[in-house]
Amino acid sequence: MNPNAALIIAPVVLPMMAAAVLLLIRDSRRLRGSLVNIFASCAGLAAAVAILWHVNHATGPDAVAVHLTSNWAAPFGIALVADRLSALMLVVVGIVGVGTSLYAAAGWSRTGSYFHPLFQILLMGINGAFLTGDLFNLFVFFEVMLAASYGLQLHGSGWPRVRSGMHYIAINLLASSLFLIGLAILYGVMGTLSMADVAAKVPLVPLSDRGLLHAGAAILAMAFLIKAAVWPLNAWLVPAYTAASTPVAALFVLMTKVGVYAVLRLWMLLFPAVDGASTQFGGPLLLAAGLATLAFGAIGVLASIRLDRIAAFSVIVTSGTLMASFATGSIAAAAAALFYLISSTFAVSALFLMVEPVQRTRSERHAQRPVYDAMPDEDDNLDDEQLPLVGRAFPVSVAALGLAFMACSLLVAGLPPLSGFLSKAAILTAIVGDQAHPASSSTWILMTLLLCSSLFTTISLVRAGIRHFWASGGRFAPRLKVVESGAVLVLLGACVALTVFADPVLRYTTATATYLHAPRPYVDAVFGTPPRPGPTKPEYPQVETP
Amino acid sequence: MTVLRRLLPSPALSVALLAIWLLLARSASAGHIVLGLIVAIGVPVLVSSFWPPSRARHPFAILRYTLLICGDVVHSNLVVAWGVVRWRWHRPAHRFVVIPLDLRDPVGLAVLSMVTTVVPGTVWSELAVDRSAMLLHVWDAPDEADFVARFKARYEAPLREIFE
Amino acid sequence: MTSISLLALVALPFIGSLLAAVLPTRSRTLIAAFAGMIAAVVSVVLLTSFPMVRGGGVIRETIHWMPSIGLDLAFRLDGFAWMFAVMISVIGVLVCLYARYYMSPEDPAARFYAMLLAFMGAMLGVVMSGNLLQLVVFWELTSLASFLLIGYWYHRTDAQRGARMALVVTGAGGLCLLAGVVLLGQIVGSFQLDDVLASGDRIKAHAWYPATLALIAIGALTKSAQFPFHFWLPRAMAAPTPVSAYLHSATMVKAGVFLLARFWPVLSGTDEWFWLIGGAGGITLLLGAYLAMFQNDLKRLLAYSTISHLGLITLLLGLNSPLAAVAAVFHIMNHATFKASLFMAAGIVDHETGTRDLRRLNGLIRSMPRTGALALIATAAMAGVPLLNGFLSKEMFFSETVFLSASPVIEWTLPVLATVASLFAVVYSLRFGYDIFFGPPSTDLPRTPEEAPRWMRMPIFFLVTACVIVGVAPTFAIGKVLDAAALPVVGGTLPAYSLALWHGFNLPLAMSLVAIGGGIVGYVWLRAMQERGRLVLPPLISRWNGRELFESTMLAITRGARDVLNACTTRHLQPQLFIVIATSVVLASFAARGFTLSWGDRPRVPASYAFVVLWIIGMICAVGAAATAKYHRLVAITLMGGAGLVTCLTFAWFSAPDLALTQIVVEVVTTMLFLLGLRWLPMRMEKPGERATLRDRARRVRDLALAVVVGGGLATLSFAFLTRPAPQSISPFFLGNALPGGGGTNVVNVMLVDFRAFDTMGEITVLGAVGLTVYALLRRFRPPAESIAQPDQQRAVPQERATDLMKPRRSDAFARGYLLVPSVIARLLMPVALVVAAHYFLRGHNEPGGGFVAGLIVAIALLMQYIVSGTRWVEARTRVRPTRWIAIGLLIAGLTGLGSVALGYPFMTTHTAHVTLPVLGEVHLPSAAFFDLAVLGVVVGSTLLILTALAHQSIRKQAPAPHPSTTGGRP
Amino acid sequence: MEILLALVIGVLGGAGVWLVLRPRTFQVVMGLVLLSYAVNLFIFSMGSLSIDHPPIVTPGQPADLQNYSDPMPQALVLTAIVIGFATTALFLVVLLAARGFSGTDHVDGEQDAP
Amino acid sequence: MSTLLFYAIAFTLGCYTLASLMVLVRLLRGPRAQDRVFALDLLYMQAMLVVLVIGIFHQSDLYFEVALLIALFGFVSSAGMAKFILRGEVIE
Amino acid sequence: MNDVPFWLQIVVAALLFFSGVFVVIGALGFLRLPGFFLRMHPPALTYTIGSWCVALAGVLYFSALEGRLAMHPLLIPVFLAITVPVTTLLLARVALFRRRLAGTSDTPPTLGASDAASGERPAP
Ligand code: NA
Ligand code: NA
Repeated sequence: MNPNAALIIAPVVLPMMAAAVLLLIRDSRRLRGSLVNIFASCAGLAAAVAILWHVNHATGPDAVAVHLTSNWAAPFGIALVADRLSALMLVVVGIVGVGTSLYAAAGWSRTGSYFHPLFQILLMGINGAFLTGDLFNLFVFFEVMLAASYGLQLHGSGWPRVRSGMHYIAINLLASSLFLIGLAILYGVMGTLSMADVAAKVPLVPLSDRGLLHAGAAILAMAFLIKAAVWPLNAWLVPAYTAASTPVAALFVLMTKVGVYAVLRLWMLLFPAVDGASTQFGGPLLLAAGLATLAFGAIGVLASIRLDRIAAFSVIVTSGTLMASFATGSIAAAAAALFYLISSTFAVSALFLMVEPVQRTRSERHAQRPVYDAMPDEDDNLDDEQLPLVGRAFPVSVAALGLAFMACSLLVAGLPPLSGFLSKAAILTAIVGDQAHPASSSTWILMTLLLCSSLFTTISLVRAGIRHFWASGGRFAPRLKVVESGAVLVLLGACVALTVFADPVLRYTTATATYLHAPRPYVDAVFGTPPRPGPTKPEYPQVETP
Repeated sequence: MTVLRRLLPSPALSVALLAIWLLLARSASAGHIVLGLIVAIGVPVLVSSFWPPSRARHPFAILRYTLLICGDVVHSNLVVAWGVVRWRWHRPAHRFVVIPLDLRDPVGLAVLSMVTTVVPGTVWSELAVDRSAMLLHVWDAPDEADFVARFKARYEAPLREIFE
Repeated sequence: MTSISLLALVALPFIGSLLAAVLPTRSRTLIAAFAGMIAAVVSVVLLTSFPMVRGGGVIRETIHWMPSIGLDLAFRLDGFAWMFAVMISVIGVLVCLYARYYMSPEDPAARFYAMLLAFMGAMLGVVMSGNLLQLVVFWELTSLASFLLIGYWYHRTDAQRGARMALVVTGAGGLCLLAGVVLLGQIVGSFQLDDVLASGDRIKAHAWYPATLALIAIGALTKSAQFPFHFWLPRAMAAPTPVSAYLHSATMVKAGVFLLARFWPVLSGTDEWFWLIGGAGGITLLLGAYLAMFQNDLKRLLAYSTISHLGLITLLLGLNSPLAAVAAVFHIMNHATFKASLFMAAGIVDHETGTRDLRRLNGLIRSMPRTGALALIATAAMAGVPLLNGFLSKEMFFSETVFLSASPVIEWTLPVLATVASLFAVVYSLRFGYDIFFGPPSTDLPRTPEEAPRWMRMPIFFLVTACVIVGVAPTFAIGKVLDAAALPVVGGTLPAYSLALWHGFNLPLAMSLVAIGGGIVGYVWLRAMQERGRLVLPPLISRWNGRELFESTMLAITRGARDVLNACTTRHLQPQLFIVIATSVVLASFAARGFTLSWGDRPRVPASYAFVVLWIIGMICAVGAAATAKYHRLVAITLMGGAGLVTCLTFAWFSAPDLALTQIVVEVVTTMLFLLGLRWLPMRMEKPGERATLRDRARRVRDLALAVVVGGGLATLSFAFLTRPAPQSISPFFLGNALPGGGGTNVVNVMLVDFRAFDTMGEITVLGAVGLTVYALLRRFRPPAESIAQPDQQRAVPQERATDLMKPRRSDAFARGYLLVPSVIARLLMPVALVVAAHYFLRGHNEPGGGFVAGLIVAIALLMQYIVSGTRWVEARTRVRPTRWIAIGLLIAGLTGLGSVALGYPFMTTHTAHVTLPVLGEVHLPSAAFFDLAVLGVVVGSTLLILTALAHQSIRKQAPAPHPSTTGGRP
Repeated sequence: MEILLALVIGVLGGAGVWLVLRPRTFQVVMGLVLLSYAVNLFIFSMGSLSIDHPPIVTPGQPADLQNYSDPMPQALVLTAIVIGFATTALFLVVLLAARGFSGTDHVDGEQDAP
Repeated sequence: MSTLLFYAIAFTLGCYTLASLMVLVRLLRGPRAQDRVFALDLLYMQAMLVVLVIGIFHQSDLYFEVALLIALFGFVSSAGMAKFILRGEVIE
Repeated sequence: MNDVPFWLQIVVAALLFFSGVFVVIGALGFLRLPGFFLRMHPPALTYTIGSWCVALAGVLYFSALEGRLAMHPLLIPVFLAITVPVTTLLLARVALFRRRLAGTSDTPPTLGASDAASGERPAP
């Protein structure tokens, strides 16, 4: 077996084994638990990077690495497929995982039981969802991810968590039912569950069955759109994310990406631009949903005073932007959106990580009163009637926090010069400059919404920043732990790296988007990977299928 | 001896388990007997903390008792069935009956409860805390004293022989 | 010098900023010297590079950053940019020097100079950008830096508000600029400034031109504080005065006019340009001057004057005339010099007297004659007094307005407007100059004014000297620079113009005289009126306050956003679920349109009346459960059991024995779970007289309708599939390969442990995760108050009478009382259950069964012990450690999978060991059996973890100390 | 029979949906259980339903869907049953916790929520 | 499968399902919780019998496994319910 | 697979017939009889003779079919005999408890109530 193929299972099996090991470590051994957790996360990142490296440097059929679990050929066994898109997502997960695991080591595991095992199981679920090439296996990994996320969301308990958690779980249980129904319909129509096989069989579906196929796809899409927090299916997100403990919320930023990923992956596979009867089926709807989500998120950001709510709505903004950009059908826009995905994931995640430390600086007075609640006093600018004109120095921890907050704000709002801006600029140039899809009203709406979301985010974050860092009353110099700062640094550092190496990354995502728009290589790679003849399967294959 | 006892805390149970295993396996091949022995010996050891050694004796008494019950079951079935069918015309003398107990062994009592359950026409309703009496609901007992005497003789006495 | 690195030039201030930030914050002299040095180095390098940009020379430097989207770090220095860069750096040096004396020793200097340097770097970046996207980058950086500078004294409310307003307005403008730039880049096909400057015709002919122009104009106008975005600038006065001096003269606000001038060659020359840019400039010119007359705060007066002067520059650029453009460039320079010096002077006054109120300041010329003299000269320049630089550019402006050929209305209005604005300028200049320095000296000032230190006056002196030199000998002093700077602006051919002081008696001169004369009269009149308490606030528009408008707009959109949000989302679960379901229905029906339900020709399942009846029972149970779940929970659970049973029978009937087995054991465990939970739910009693409200009933009807639609939809779909011929399925492969390849005859089990073992691995992980979650949640469980007490049933037992209804005890061999017999039976069942579990486990691969069912059997048997003997009894006898079961199960699963990897096969590849044993003969030991063992472990562990965690609540509630972490015990 | 089975699925699903939309937590969890029955049967009905053809290989019988029922949906349903069980358990415990915190069994934790 | 046996089985199944319907009526009618629980228990028994008879009908052993499980564990839920009614909690 | 001899088929059919009839009578009684304790009697038909007949039928039928002794269906009556008492015991106790609580007439008093003083105290 190709050693690279063996590598593909690492992002799934590694966290699972780590979770098992962590279960054997007593809760009282916190340091040991944290170390194992961090180590496992780092190892996961390393594996992801190795996969990315392989996928990026391999050419031809090798560029899609396939691992046939249980040694059964597609479409019969479950194939894990690491292509450019999966590899990219894995790395994103890895980096956020390392960041949040560092952060959690500051003591977050103490608020409840089994934080670390659940953390690793969540990583396992997300990675599995990104890797799997089988629809039902996707469901299973969704469930792995969700099961762990329920636990993490409720970590620490308390009424806000339980209330929002209950809603979150209820919605997701419903979504899981929808997933199963959609899946079953697809199986009923095509008799297969392998994504590659489905992609190959969609063009052969007779016209009389297209309705069923489309209905199945629509129901399936519902499950993903709920995960992706698309409006109007996203009311659960903000309460759940804001109630969750800080590192959990930061980790959850990844989960909406899984929904977006699933939509993207299946949409591109099932209804590629080349297929005749169902070409890009549902595209306009996705576009509309994306735009609505973007608008909703932007309004939500603007309406939010609390930092965690801003971050949560930013997650929605991200989802809307991604969905709308992908749905334009333009390769350049998809490439830019992928770039944006990376940047925004890190940024929002970092923002979530900062919510709690930033609140440590909050003064009593400003904790109560949002800046916009009252009109300012009558114009009164004469200096001698005001506070003395002497500045105050920031304590080092506040200064560091403030700088990090500023960087985060720039990234989330998409303001220059960091990768947030680059990604937005890339999306803008892509949607305006797409030759295949000349600018239409949706282009202008998307453009306006993108800029508005930036503006609204700026307004909100400035408001929050002023409230926390520029409080006029007494301010407390927060105590920052090294691991906490390290966690934020990891994520922001990743963004800085993304800013500096923007072009290689964009070239990577462009290649990814190009590849996504023509699913043939994916299908060929999956079907072109033979199982290894071995002791149990000497005379393989025994039964040919039609 | 102690080793044997530890290995085979309740031989009757082990025999029963072996029988169940072979019945389940639907085969008496060597392989299944070996497996069954492993299970029959291993499982009682596993559950020994739950299961105090049984004092059941007299295998023939057990067999006789079983056959007796089987016969009574068939008979009572017919009685109750017939009673249900002609319910509109004839009401049986159903009543609660307190039966003073001499049997104290928990396992014996459990078997007694199984018997009352299996035999239609009697429903075990309550057991005194000190196990000195039980309350039965009887489908048709025209004469209470007669019923008590018959019940004790027919069902309780053999159990005392087996378990005490 | 033959070449300079523009990148280094731009980077230098940023690097300096970083260094300054880490210097000790109180050592202000050191930091000021350091910052000044940086600015000085930049200035010197720039000044020496003048020969390279003369006569259309351009220095370029490009570093690739993101060529894929056309964004490169392209630096480009032509004459115009050079002029700006010099202005920025030289005034930067002066501001550094000035700030050293202005700022208090307590002010954190590191932060101040770090930001100032960053701001300088950003401005340099803007003016030297050779790439439009890069320009936007630096543009927004200036907004950001200015935000931090304005908010330097962040503890003051006015600083917070001013900074925020500046950032929001200019940041928003920047975003519009970004949009405009993107469009422009799209029209041109490149973001390189050189390419854009060469494509003027194409741009103006493009359909997107108006939109592009509007977007770029918004960017420029917000930055330059032009009407209607002018209101942020006076607010920015909350900044320390050196910052104001810098922002108002050479930087921030000038970035806007820089942009207009930069794009002048390609965007101007159209009516749209004239009306948009010229209109905004004209209005701002007049409005700014008008408002400035009524200000009582020194800095605010200057701020409105800045607005007005920038309006003048904008208007000049908007006139579509090359000569006007040259005048604009000239005025940019002039305004920078006098405005910087005026702010510095105002700062000194403020610093020395402790107030900036014009009404309180009087006769300062006596106490600070040198500062006064300098300030007066600068004021005269601002007012456009001859022999000073302000006069020259104003004259150029006047002549442009006079000689402009346009529609008659404009030909008449413009000169009038120019004269009136100029008149206003004279009035406010007089207010600034005369009110402060002349008249009887004030006595009630907070501080006794003295002459400022020499080095603090030095920058003013330098600037005022420049004003005078330019004013007296313009061609000599500035001619070449102006030529070089204006050339790129007008796009290649410089129009003929003269910088002469004297053009003879002409209309512009007359206008100047009218303005000066009228201004003096106006000043006297205004002063008289104000002394009588009238005209204190600007007439006509005093109520119309841009700042208030901004604040209330912000408030309104925040509130509006909140309202929209509340309308678009919900905190309640029911509407959310309704939306999800309804959307699914709508989407699915929309997607399925065109599909016609046919009766299909698949062979029908033979009718079985038994199943007709059973299914009817199932449906009744389902509906019954739905109807009773509100008030009769136990009934609902019972009915749900019935429905589950029918489901199980259906599986059994349709040849799915594995499913039937699994369903039945899961059914049992689920019921137990519900029963355990029921203990903690409140009793709900149906109130007989209670009637639902109309709204409730409407909601019920709505939900019922949706439920019927969903049910109908599901039924239709499944009917469609039940009657259609089956598709080409991959299933025959499994049937064919289960035995030869998977080593088992039970295809479903082989799928679970071999073909799709990866699914099963995920599935047991789900189970484990849920178990952990439940345990974690219950450790923090806080039972509701009314459930903590003993259940009614237990309280109903008369305490004084012996009864068999007693709790199980820890020590007894068997339970007592009513549980005696059940406990004997349950214990008897335990070994039987284990044997049965072993049976199902071992045969799973070939017959129905397997690890999952076996695991649940074990769990149920243990659960039974809990029921009859109580938690304490069971746990005193056996140490069930569910977590360990889960952990070991997962480890076995992972290791089984990895074992095959170690052998060089894919994950989870089944290997079978063939062992020949004495009695048993050949034994096949597939690795799948280990995996099934893992399943068993996790299932037992998770199920027990869940159930016992729930069960523990009953003993916990009686514990006196309800500390969550101490009770429950570690499983 | 097909009509009736479809009807069973529909009724289970409809009853589940109705309950899921109710305001009491217990109703919701019951609804989810009923819904999972419906979904499991629905998946199951995607395969070729056949009587007395369990997917247990008998040597000599051709391996096709005429002689065996479709094992694929069965494997899927098996996994779905387990996952459904787990999530039901979780939701139940969460609703208990919610009840503990809010003192009511309303899904929003509000006694008089609309 | 001979006709005789076929009809016997059909009759038996008919009887079972008829009985199930009667039990269902009791399950719905109550009147007390113990009636319902008992009805559910009985329903399990009948279901088990149905499965066994189907097994005979199809001459297949596989159905026996399901019946066995019901026989062994069908009582657990009803016993739990009974204990709940009696004591207000299942596990003390 | 062997053919099942006709006489055996008759036996099997008869057993099944009886099972069906008894189960119906049991259910009928359960449905019709008044009072819970009376209703508890007829269901015994189902789990005794109802299941015995079927099990016996299974034993005979499968033994004949497979040509060897197939005793495993007998496990079902055995297991039923072990497990069914638990439910019925508890349910009877429930009914008794509730009748006493409601003060229904002709409910027997608690067993051993008279010697409460000497007996063990109930757990609180
Ligand atoms: Na009985
Ligand atoms: Na199995």
